[in-house]
Amino acid sequence: MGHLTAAPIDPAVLTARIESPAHGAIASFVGQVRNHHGGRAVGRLEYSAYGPMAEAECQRIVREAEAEWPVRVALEHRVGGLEIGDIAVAIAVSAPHRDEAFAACRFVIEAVKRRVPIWKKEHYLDGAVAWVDPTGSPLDEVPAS
Amino acid sequence: MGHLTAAPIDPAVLTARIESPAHGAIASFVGQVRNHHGGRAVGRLEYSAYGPMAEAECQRIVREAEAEWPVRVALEHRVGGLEIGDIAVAIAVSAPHRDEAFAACRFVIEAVKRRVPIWKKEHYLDGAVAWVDPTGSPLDEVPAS
Amino acid sequence: MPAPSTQIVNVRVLLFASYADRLGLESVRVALPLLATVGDALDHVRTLPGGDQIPPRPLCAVNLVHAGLETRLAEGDEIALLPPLAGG
Amino acid sequence: MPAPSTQIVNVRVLLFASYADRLGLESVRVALPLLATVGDALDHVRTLPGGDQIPPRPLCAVNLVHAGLETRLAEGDEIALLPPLAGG
Repeated sequence: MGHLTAAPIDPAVLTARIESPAHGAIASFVGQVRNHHGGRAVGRLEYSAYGPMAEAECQRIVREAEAEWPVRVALEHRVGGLEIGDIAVAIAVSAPHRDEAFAACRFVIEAVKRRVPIWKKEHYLDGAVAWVDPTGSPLDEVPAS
Repeated sequence: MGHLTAAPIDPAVLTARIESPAHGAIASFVGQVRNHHGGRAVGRLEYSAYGPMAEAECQRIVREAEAEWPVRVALEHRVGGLEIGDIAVAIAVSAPHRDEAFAACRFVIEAVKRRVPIWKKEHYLDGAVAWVDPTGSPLDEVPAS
Repeated sequence: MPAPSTQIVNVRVLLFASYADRLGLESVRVALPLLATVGDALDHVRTLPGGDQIPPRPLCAVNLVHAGLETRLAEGDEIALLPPLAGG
Repeated sequence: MPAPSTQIVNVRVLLFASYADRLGLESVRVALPLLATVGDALDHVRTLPGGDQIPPRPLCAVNLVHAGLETRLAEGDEIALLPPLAGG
Protein backbone atom coordinates (compact mmCIF):
# COMPACT_ATOMS: atom_id res chain seq x y z
CA MET A 1 0.00 0.00 0.00
CA GLY A 2 1.49 3.29 1.07
CA HIS A 3 -0.31 5.70 -1.26
CA LEU A 4 -1.44 7.81 1.72
CA THR A 5 1.14 9.51 3.86
CA ALA A 6 1.18 11.88 6.82
CA ALA A 7 4.78 12.86 6.03
CA PRO A 8 5.89 15.47 3.47
CA ILE A 9 5.93 14.13 -0.09
CA ASP A 10 9.17 14.21 -2.09
CA PRO A 11 8.45 14.00 -5.84
CA ALA A 12 12.04 12.86 -6.50
CA VAL A 13 11.38 9.74 -4.42
CA LEU A 14 8.33 8.92 -6.55
CA THR A 15 10.27 9.46 -9.75
CA ALA A 16 13.09 7.20 -8.58
CA ARG A 17 10.52 4.46 -7.95
CA ILE A 18 9.28 4.38 -11.56
CA GLU A 19 12.40 5.14 -13.59
CA SER A 20 13.50 2.47 -16.03
CA PRO A 21 16.30 2.37 -18.62
CA ALA A 22 13.68 1.32 -21.20
CA HIS A 23 11.43 4.30 -20.42
CA GLY A 24 12.37 7.57 -22.08
CA ALA A 25 9.50 9.72 -20.82
CA ILE A 26 8.42 10.75 -17.34
CA ALA A 27 5.32 12.89 -16.86
CA SER A 28 4.61 14.18 -13.37
CA PHE A 29 1.92 16.08 -11.57
CA VAL A 30 2.14 17.79 -8.21
CA GLY A 31 -0.76 19.47 -6.42
CA GLN A 32 0.22 22.02 -3.81
CA VAL A 33 -1.73 23.98 -1.23
CA ARG A 34 -2.63 27.37 -2.70
CA ASN A 35 -2.82 30.55 -0.67
CA HIS A 36 -6.35 31.29 -1.91
CA HIS A 37 -9.59 29.53 -2.82
CA GLY A 38 -12.81 31.05 -4.08
CA GLY A 39 -11.37 34.54 -3.59
CA ARG A 40 -10.45 33.86 0.04
CA ALA A 41 -7.03 33.77 1.68
CA VAL A 42 -6.22 30.27 2.92
CA GLY A 43 -3.90 29.85 5.91
CA ARG A 44 -3.64 26.10 6.14
CA LEU A 45 -5.74 23.00 5.57
CA GLU A 46 -6.37 19.49 6.72
CA TYR A 47 -6.93 16.44 4.58
CA SER A 48 -8.85 13.59 6.15
CA ALA A 49 -9.46 10.27 4.46
CA TYR A 50 -11.43 7.06 4.69
CA GLY A 51 -8.03 5.42 4.98
CA PRO A 52 -8.55 1.79 3.98
CA MET A 53 -10.78 2.68 1.03
CA ALA A 54 -8.52 5.55 -0.08
CA GLU A 55 -5.56 3.13 -0.12
CA ALA A 56 -7.56 0.52 -2.01
CA GLU A 57 -8.88 3.04 -4.52
CA CYS A 58 -5.40 4.49 -5.16
CA GLN A 59 -4.12 0.99 -5.77
CA ARG A 60 -6.99 0.28 -8.19
CA ILE A 61 -6.28 3.51 -10.08
CA VAL A 62 -2.58 2.70 -10.40
CA ARG A 63 -3.39 -0.81 -11.64
CA GLU A 64 -5.90 0.50 -14.15
CA ALA A 65 -3.34 2.94 -15.56
CA GLU A 66 -0.68 0.24 -15.74
CA ALA A 67 -3.12 -2.09 -17.50
CA GLU A 68 -4.22 0.56 -20.02
CA TRP A 69 -0.78 1.94 -20.98
CA PRO A 70 2.82 0.56 -20.92
CA VAL A 71 3.63 2.69 -17.87
CA ARG A 72 4.89 2.55 -14.32
CA VAL A 73 2.98 4.77 -11.92
CA ALA A 74 3.85 6.17 -8.49
CA LEU A 75 1.14 7.99 -6.51
CA GLU A 76 1.12 9.56 -3.06
CA HIS A 77 -1.52 11.67 -1.31
CA ARG A 78 -0.83 13.53 1.90
CA VAL A 79 -3.25 13.46 4.85
CA GLY A 80 -3.31 15.53 8.02
CA GLY A 81 -2.39 19.19 8.38
CA LEU A 82 -0.76 21.05 5.49
CA GLU A 83 0.62 24.57 5.11
CA ILE A 84 0.65 26.79 1.99
CA GLY A 85 3.01 25.32 -0.60
CA ASP A 86 2.99 21.83 0.89
CA ILE A 87 2.47 19.04 -1.61
CA ALA A 88 -0.98 17.44 -1.31
CA VAL A 89 -0.64 14.91 -4.11
CA ALA A 90 2.17 13.75 -6.38
CA ILE A 91 2.07 11.44 -9.39
CA ALA A 92 5.00 10.23 -11.47
CA VAL A 93 4.56 8.13 -14.60
CA SER A 94 7.29 6.64 -16.76
CA ALA A 95 6.69 5.23 -20.23
CA PRO A 96 8.61 4.39 -23.38
CA HIS A 97 7.14 7.51 -25.04
CA ARG A 98 5.59 10.77 -23.92
CA ASP A 99 2.06 10.27 -25.26
CA GLU A 100 1.50 7.36 -22.90
CA ALA A 101 3.21 9.11 -20.00
CA PHE A 102 1.02 12.22 -20.32
CA ALA A 103 -2.18 10.23 -20.89
CA ALA A 104 -1.64 8.00 -17.86
CA CYS A 105 -0.58 10.90 -15.62
CA ARG A 106 -3.72 12.83 -16.54
CA PHE A 107 -5.90 9.74 -16.03
CA VAL A 108 -4.47 9.19 -12.55
CA ILE A 109 -5.01 12.72 -11.24
CA GLU A 110 -8.56 12.85 -12.64
CA ALA A 111 -9.36 9.46 -11.10
CA VAL A 112 -7.88 10.49 -7.74
CA LYS A 113 -10.09 13.56 -7.65
CA ARG A 114 -13.20 11.67 -8.70
CA ARG A 115 -12.77 8.42 -6.79
CA VAL A 116 -10.48 8.57 -3.74
CA PRO A 117 -12.34 9.28 -0.47
CA ILE A 118 -10.36 12.25 0.83
CA TRP A 119 -11.79 15.50 2.21
CA LYS A 120 -10.27 18.92 2.66
CA LYS A 121 -10.98 21.36 5.46
CA GLU A 122 -9.74 24.86 4.72
CA HIS A 123 -8.76 27.28 7.47
CA TYR A 124 -9.07 30.82 6.11
CA LEU A 125 -6.96 33.72 7.29
CA ASP A 126 -10.17 35.45 8.47
CA GLY A 127 -10.60 32.60 10.98
CA ALA A 128 -13.42 30.73 9.23
CA VAL A 129 -13.17 27.01 8.55
CA ALA A 130 -14.98 25.02 5.84
CA TRP A 131 -15.09 21.58 4.27
CA VAL A 132 -14.41 22.09 0.57
CA ASP A 133 -16.97 20.86 -1.94
CA PRO A 134 -15.41 20.90 -5.43
CA THR A 135 -18.88 20.38 -6.88
CA GLY A 136 -20.15 23.63 -5.35
CA SER A 137 -19.32 26.10 -2.61
CA PRO A 138 -17.66 25.31 0.70
CA LEU A 139 -19.93 23.19 2.86
CA ASP A 140 -20.84 23.69 6.47
CA GLU A 141 -18.91 26.82 6.96
CA VAL A 142 -18.14 27.69 10.55
CA PRO A 143 -17.83 31.50 10.60
CA ALA A 144 -15.02 33.21 12.45
CA SER A 145 -16.05 33.63 16.06
CA MET B 1 19.29 32.47 -21.24
CA GLY B 2 20.49 29.20 -19.76
CA HIS B 3 18.05 26.76 -21.35
CA LEU B 4 20.94 24.67 -22.68
CA THR B 5 23.32 23.02 -20.25
CA ALA B 6 26.27 20.68 -20.42
CA ALA B 7 25.78 19.74 -16.75
CA PRO B 8 23.34 17.11 -15.40
CA ILE B 9 19.78 18.43 -15.11
CA ASP B 10 18.04 18.37 -11.72
CA PRO B 11 14.23 18.53 -12.14
CA ALA B 12 13.86 19.72 -8.53
CA VAL B 13 15.84 22.85 -9.38
CA LEU B 14 13.48 23.62 -12.27
CA THR B 15 10.44 23.06 -10.08
CA ALA B 16 11.80 25.37 -7.40
CA ARG B 17 12.18 28.09 -10.02
CA ILE B 18 8.49 28.11 -10.98
CA GLU B 19 6.74 27.37 -7.69
CA SER B 20 4.35 30.02 -6.42
CA PRO B 21 1.98 30.13 -3.45
CA ALA B 22 -0.80 31.12 -5.87
CA HIS B 23 -0.17 28.13 -8.13
CA GLY B 24 -1.71 24.84 -7.04
CA ALA B 25 -0.65 22.68 -9.99
CA ILE B 26 2.73 21.67 -11.32
CA ALA B 27 3.00 19.51 -14.44
CA SER B 28 6.44 18.25 -15.40
CA PHE B 29 8.04 16.33 -18.19
CA VAL B 30 11.44 14.66 -18.23
CA GLY B 31 13.01 12.98 -21.24
CA GLN B 32 15.70 10.44 -20.43
CA VAL B 33 18.14 8.48 -22.55
CA ARG B 34 16.63 5.06 -23.29
CA ASN B 35 18.67 1.91 -23.61
CA HIS B 36 17.17 1.12 -27.02
CA HIS B 37 15.99 2.82 -30.19
CA GLY B 38 14.52 1.24 -33.29
CA GLY B 39 15.12 -2.20 -31.83
CA ARG B 40 18.82 -1.51 -31.23
CA ALA B 41 20.72 -1.35 -27.93
CA VAL B 42 21.98 2.16 -27.26
CA GLY B 43 25.14 2.64 -25.18
CA ARG B 44 25.34 6.41 -24.99
CA LEU B 45 24.60 9.46 -27.08
CA GLU B 46 25.66 12.99 -27.84
CA TYR B 47 23.44 16.01 -28.27
CA SER B 48 24.84 18.85 -30.34
CA ALA B 49 23.08 22.15 -30.87
CA TYR B 50 23.13 25.34 -32.88
CA GLY B 51 23.68 27.00 -29.53
CA PRO B 52 22.59 30.62 -30.01
CA MET B 53 19.49 29.68 -31.99
CA ALA B 54 18.59 26.84 -29.62
CA GLU B 55 18.74 29.27 -26.69
CA ALA B 56 16.68 31.85 -28.58
CA GLU B 57 14.10 29.29 -29.66
CA CYS B 58 13.75 27.88 -26.13
CA GLN B 59 13.20 31.40 -24.85
CA ARG B 60 10.56 32.05 -27.52
CA ILE B 61 8.77 28.80 -26.63
CA VAL B 62 8.73 29.67 -22.92
CA ARG B 63 7.40 33.15 -23.68
CA GLU B 64 4.70 31.79 -25.97
CA ALA B 65 3.52 29.38 -23.29
CA GLU B 66 3.52 32.10 -20.63
CA ALA B 67 1.54 34.38 -22.97
CA GLU B 68 -1.03 31.69 -23.83
CA TRP B 69 -1.68 30.34 -20.29
CA PRO B 70 -1.37 31.76 -16.74
CA VAL B 71 1.76 29.68 -16.15
CA ARG B 72 5.39 29.86 -15.17
CA VAL B 73 7.67 27.64 -17.23
CA ALA B 74 11.17 26.29 -16.63
CA LEU B 75 12.95 24.46 -19.46
CA GLU B 76 16.39 22.91 -19.74
CA HIS B 77 17.96 20.78 -22.46
CA ARG B 78 21.23 18.98 -22.01
CA VAL B 79 23.98 19.04 -24.65
CA GLY B 80 27.16 17.00 -24.94
CA GLY B 81 27.62 13.35 -24.01
CA LEU B 82 24.90 11.48 -22.13
CA GLU B 83 24.65 7.97 -20.69
CA ILE B 84 21.56 5.72 -20.38
CA GLY B 85 19.14 7.20 -17.84
CA ASP B 86 20.60 10.71 -18.03
CA ILE B 87 18.04 13.48 -18.39
CA ALA B 88 18.08 15.02 -21.87
CA VAL B 89 15.26 17.53 -21.34
CA ALA B 90 13.22 18.71 -18.37
CA ILE B 91 10.17 20.98 -18.27
CA ALA B 92 8.32 22.21 -15.18
CA VAL B 93 5.14 24.28 -15.41
CA SER B 94 3.19 25.78 -12.53
CA ALA B 95 -0.34 27.16 -12.88
CA PRO B 96 -3.34 27.98 -10.73
CA HIS B 97 -5.07 24.82 -12.03
CA ARG B 98 -4.04 21.56 -13.62
CA ASP B 99 -5.66 22.02 -17.06
CA GLU B 100 -3.37 24.93 -17.82
CA ALA B 101 -0.32 23.23 -16.33
CA PHE B 102 -0.78 20.09 -18.46
CA ALA B 103 -1.62 22.06 -21.63
CA ALA B 104 1.41 24.32 -21.34
CA CYS B 105 3.75 21.44 -20.44
CA ARG B 106 2.62 19.49 -23.47
CA PHE B 107 2.92 22.54 -25.71
CA VAL B 108 6.51 23.14 -24.57
CA ILE B 109 7.80 19.60 -25.18
CA GLU B 110 6.12 19.43 -28.60
CA ALA B 111 7.57 22.82 -29.56
CA VAL B 112 11.04 21.84 -28.32
CA LYS B 113 10.98 18.74 -30.50
CA ARG B 114 9.69 20.58 -33.55
CA ARG B 115 11.59 23.85 -33.32
CA VAL B 116 14.81 23.75 -31.26
CA PRO B 117 17.93 23.04 -33.36
CA ILE B 118 19.41 20.13 -31.46
CA TRP B 119 20.71 16.87 -32.94
CA LYS B 120 21.30 13.49 -31.43
CA LYS B 121 24.05 11.05 -32.32
CA GLU B 122 23.46 7.56 -30.98
CA HIS B 123 26.28 5.17 -30.18
CA TYR B 124 24.95 1.62 -30.34
CA LEU B 125 26.30 -1.24 -28.30
CA ASP B 126 27.27 -3.00 -31.57
CA GLY B 127 29.72 -0.15 -32.22
CA ALA B 128 27.75 1.68 -34.92
CA VAL B 129 27.03 5.40 -34.67
CA ALA B 130 24.18 7.34 -36.28
CA TRP B 131 22.56 10.74 -36.33
CA VAL B 132 18.93 10.23 -35.36
CA ASP B 133 16.22 11.40 -37.73
CA PRO B 134 12.87 11.34 -35.90
CA THR B 135 11.15 11.81 -39.28
CA GLY B 136 12.62 8.56 -40.60
CA SER B 137 15.41 6.11 -39.96
CA PRO B 138 18.82 6.93 -38.54
CA LEU B 139 20.78 9.06 -40.99
CA ASP B 140 24.32 8.60 -42.17
CA GLU B 141 24.99 5.49 -40.24
CA VAL B 142 28.63 4.64 -39.75
CA PRO B 143 28.74 0.85 -39.36
CA ALA B 144 30.80 -0.81 -36.68
CA SER B 145 34.33 -1.26 -38.01
CA MET C 1 -40.73 -20.35 9.19
CA PRO C 2 -36.99 -19.41 9.34
CA ALA C 3 -35.47 -18.24 12.60
CA PRO C 4 -35.63 -14.44 13.07
CA SER C 5 -31.82 -14.15 13.02
CA THR C 6 -31.71 -15.12 9.34
CA GLN C 7 -34.17 -12.34 8.54
CA ILE C 8 -31.76 -9.57 9.53
CA VAL C 9 -28.47 -8.18 8.27
CA ASN C 10 -26.26 -6.30 10.70
CA VAL C 11 -24.16 -3.64 9.01
CA ARG C 12 -22.02 -0.71 10.03
CA VAL C 13 -22.43 2.73 8.43
CA LEU C 14 -19.42 5.06 8.47
CA LEU C 15 -19.71 8.84 8.22
CA PHE C 16 -16.93 11.21 7.21
CA ALA C 17 -15.95 14.87 7.11
CA SER C 18 -19.02 17.15 6.89
CA TYR C 19 -21.46 14.24 7.31
CA ALA C 20 -19.73 13.14 10.52
CA ASP C 21 -19.84 16.74 11.75
CA ARG C 22 -23.54 17.06 10.95
CA LEU C 23 -24.57 13.96 12.84
CA GLY C 24 -21.88 14.23 15.48
CA LEU C 25 -20.89 10.62 14.92
CA GLU C 26 -18.52 8.64 12.74
CA SER C 27 -20.08 5.21 12.81
CA VAL C 28 -23.54 3.66 13.37
CA ARG C 29 -24.52 0.00 13.71
CA VAL C 30 -27.75 -0.74 11.87
CA ALA C 31 -29.89 -3.90 11.73
CA LEU C 32 -31.86 -4.14 8.49
CA PRO C 33 -34.27 -6.68 7.03
CA LEU C 34 -32.90 -9.35 4.70
CA LEU C 35 -32.51 -8.04 1.10
CA ALA C 36 -31.97 -4.49 2.37
CA THR C 37 -29.94 -2.15 0.16
CA VAL C 38 -27.48 0.70 0.69
CA GLY C 39 -30.45 3.00 0.17
CA ASP C 40 -32.24 1.38 3.12
CA ALA C 41 -29.22 1.93 5.37
CA LEU C 42 -29.06 5.53 4.16
CA ASP C 43 -32.77 6.04 4.88
CA HIS C 44 -32.19 4.86 8.44
CA VAL C 45 -29.21 7.21 8.98
CA ARG C 46 -31.21 10.12 7.57
CA THR C 47 -33.79 9.62 10.36
CA LEU C 48 -31.09 10.24 13.02
CA PRO C 49 -30.68 13.77 14.50
CA GLY C 50 -28.91 15.87 11.85
CA GLY C 51 -29.40 13.10 9.30
CA ASP C 52 -31.69 15.25 7.17
CA GLN C 53 -28.58 17.24 6.24
CA ILE C 54 -27.27 14.28 4.25
CA PRO C 55 -28.45 14.52 0.63
CA PRO C 56 -30.87 11.89 -0.68
CA ARG C 57 -28.28 10.45 -3.09
CA PRO C 58 -24.81 10.78 -1.55
CA LEU C 59 -21.74 8.98 -2.84
CA CYS C 60 -21.63 5.56 -1.13
CA ALA C 61 -19.27 2.65 -0.75
CA VAL C 62 -19.63 -0.93 0.48
CA ASN C 63 -16.58 -2.77 1.79
CA LEU C 64 -14.14 -0.17 0.39
CA VAL C 65 -15.67 -0.09 -3.11
CA HIS C 66 -17.93 2.60 -4.58
CA ALA C 67 -21.51 1.29 -4.70
CA GLY C 68 -24.92 2.50 -5.82
CA LEU C 69 -27.95 2.90 -3.54
CA GLU C 70 -29.49 -0.24 -5.03
CA THR C 71 -26.59 -2.44 -3.85
CA ARG C 72 -27.86 -5.40 -1.75
CA LEU C 73 -26.30 -5.66 1.71
CA ALA C 74 -24.87 -8.72 3.42
CA GLU C 75 -24.19 -9.47 7.08
CA GLY C 76 -21.20 -7.53 8.37
CA ASP C 77 -20.97 -5.12 5.43
CA GLU C 78 -19.23 -1.81 6.01
CA ILE C 79 -21.16 0.98 4.32
CA ALA C 80 -19.64 4.44 3.90
CA LEU C 81 -21.52 7.66 3.20
CA LEU C 82 -19.04 9.91 1.38
CA PRO C 83 -19.36 13.70 1.22
CA PRO C 84 -18.20 15.33 -2.04
CA LEU C 85 -14.60 14.19 -2.55
CA ALA C 86 -11.89 16.84 -2.38
CA GLY C 87 -8.59 15.00 -2.72
CA GLY C 88 -5.87 15.81 -5.23
CA MET D 1 25.07 52.71 -62.29
CA PRO D 2 25.54 51.73 -58.62
CA ALA D 3 28.96 50.60 -57.42
CA PRO D 4 29.47 46.81 -57.71
CA SER D 5 29.70 46.43 -53.92
CA THR D 6 26.01 47.34 -53.53
CA GLN D 7 25.07 44.54 -55.95
CA ILE D 8 26.27 41.78 -53.65
CA VAL D 9 25.27 40.41 -50.26
CA ASN D 10 27.86 38.56 -48.23
CA VAL D 11 26.36 35.91 -45.99
CA ARG D 12 27.56 33.00 -43.91
CA VAL D 13 25.98 29.56 -44.16
CA LEU D 14 26.28 27.26 -41.14
CA LEU D 15 26.03 23.48 -41.37
CA PHE D 16 25.26 21.13 -38.49
CA ALA D 17 25.29 17.49 -37.49
CA SER D 18 24.84 15.16 -40.50
CA TYR D 19 25.05 18.06 -43.00
CA ALA D 20 28.37 19.20 -41.53
CA ASP D 21 29.62 15.61 -41.68
CA ARG D 22 28.53 15.23 -45.32
CA LEU D 23 30.32 18.34 -46.52
CA GLY D 24 33.16 18.12 -44.03
CA LEU D 25 32.63 21.74 -43.03
CA GLU D 26 30.62 23.73 -40.52
CA SER D 27 30.54 27.16 -42.11
CA VAL D 28 30.83 28.66 -45.64
CA ARG D 29 31.05 32.31 -46.67
CA VAL D 30 28.98 33.01 -49.77
CA ALA D 31 28.66 36.15 -51.90
CA LEU D 32 25.28 36.34 -53.63
CA PRO D 33 23.61 38.85 -55.94
CA LEU D 34 21.36 41.50 -54.46
CA LEU D 35 17.80 40.17 -53.78
CA ALA D 36 19.14 36.65 -53.27
CA THR D 37 17.13 34.30 -51.07
CA VAL D 38 17.86 31.47 -48.64
CA GLY D 39 17.13 29.15 -51.54
CA ASP D 40 19.93 30.77 -53.57
CA ALA D 41 22.40 30.28 -50.71
CA LEU D 42 21.25 26.66 -50.42
CA ASP D 43 21.69 26.12 -54.17
CA HIS D 44 25.28 27.33 -53.86
CA VAL D 45 26.04 25.01 -50.93
CA ARG D 46 24.54 22.07 -52.77
CA THR D 47 27.15 22.56 -55.57
CA LEU D 48 29.98 21.99 -53.07
CA PRO D 49 31.52 18.49 -52.74
CA GLY D 50 29.02 16.39 -50.76
CA GLY D 51 26.41 19.14 -51.08
CA ASP D 52 24.14 16.93 -53.19
CA GLN D 53 23.47 14.97 -49.99
CA ILE D 54 21.55 17.93 -48.56
CA PRO D 55 17.87 17.63 -49.45
CA PRO D 56 16.35 20.23 -51.78
CA ARG D 57 14.13 21.69 -49.04
CA PRO D 58 15.92 21.40 -45.70
CA LEU D 59 14.85 23.22 -42.55
CA CYS D 60 16.53 26.65 -42.61
CA ALA D 61 17.07 29.61 -40.30
CA VAL D 62 18.23 33.17 -40.81
CA ASN D 63 19.76 35.05 -37.88
CA LEU D 64 18.56 32.48 -35.31
CA VAL D 65 14.95 32.36 -36.59
CA HIS D 66 13.34 29.63 -38.68
CA ALA D 67 12.95 30.92 -42.26
CA GLY D 68 11.59 29.66 -45.57
CA LEU D 69 13.63 29.25 -48.76
CA GLU D 70 12.00 32.36 -50.22
CA THR D 71 13.37 34.60 -47.44
CA ARG D 72 15.33 37.55 -48.89
CA LEU D 73 18.91 37.85 -47.60
CA ALA D 74 20.69 40.97 -46.32
CA GLU D 75 24.38 41.74 -45.94
CA GLY D 76 25.90 39.83 -43.04
CA ASP D 77 23.03 37.39 -42.56
CA GLU D 78 23.76 34.10 -40.84
CA ILE D 79 21.95 31.29 -42.61
CA ALA D 80 21.70 27.84 -41.03
CA LEU D 81 20.86 24.59 -42.80
CA LEU D 82 19.28 22.36 -40.18
CA PRO D 83 19.14 18.55 -40.45
CA PRO D 84 15.98 16.92 -39.00
CA LEU D 85 15.75 18.10 -35.39
CA ALA D 86 16.15 15.49 -32.68
CA GLY D 87 16.03 17.37 -29.40
CA GLY D 88 13.77 16.58 -26.48
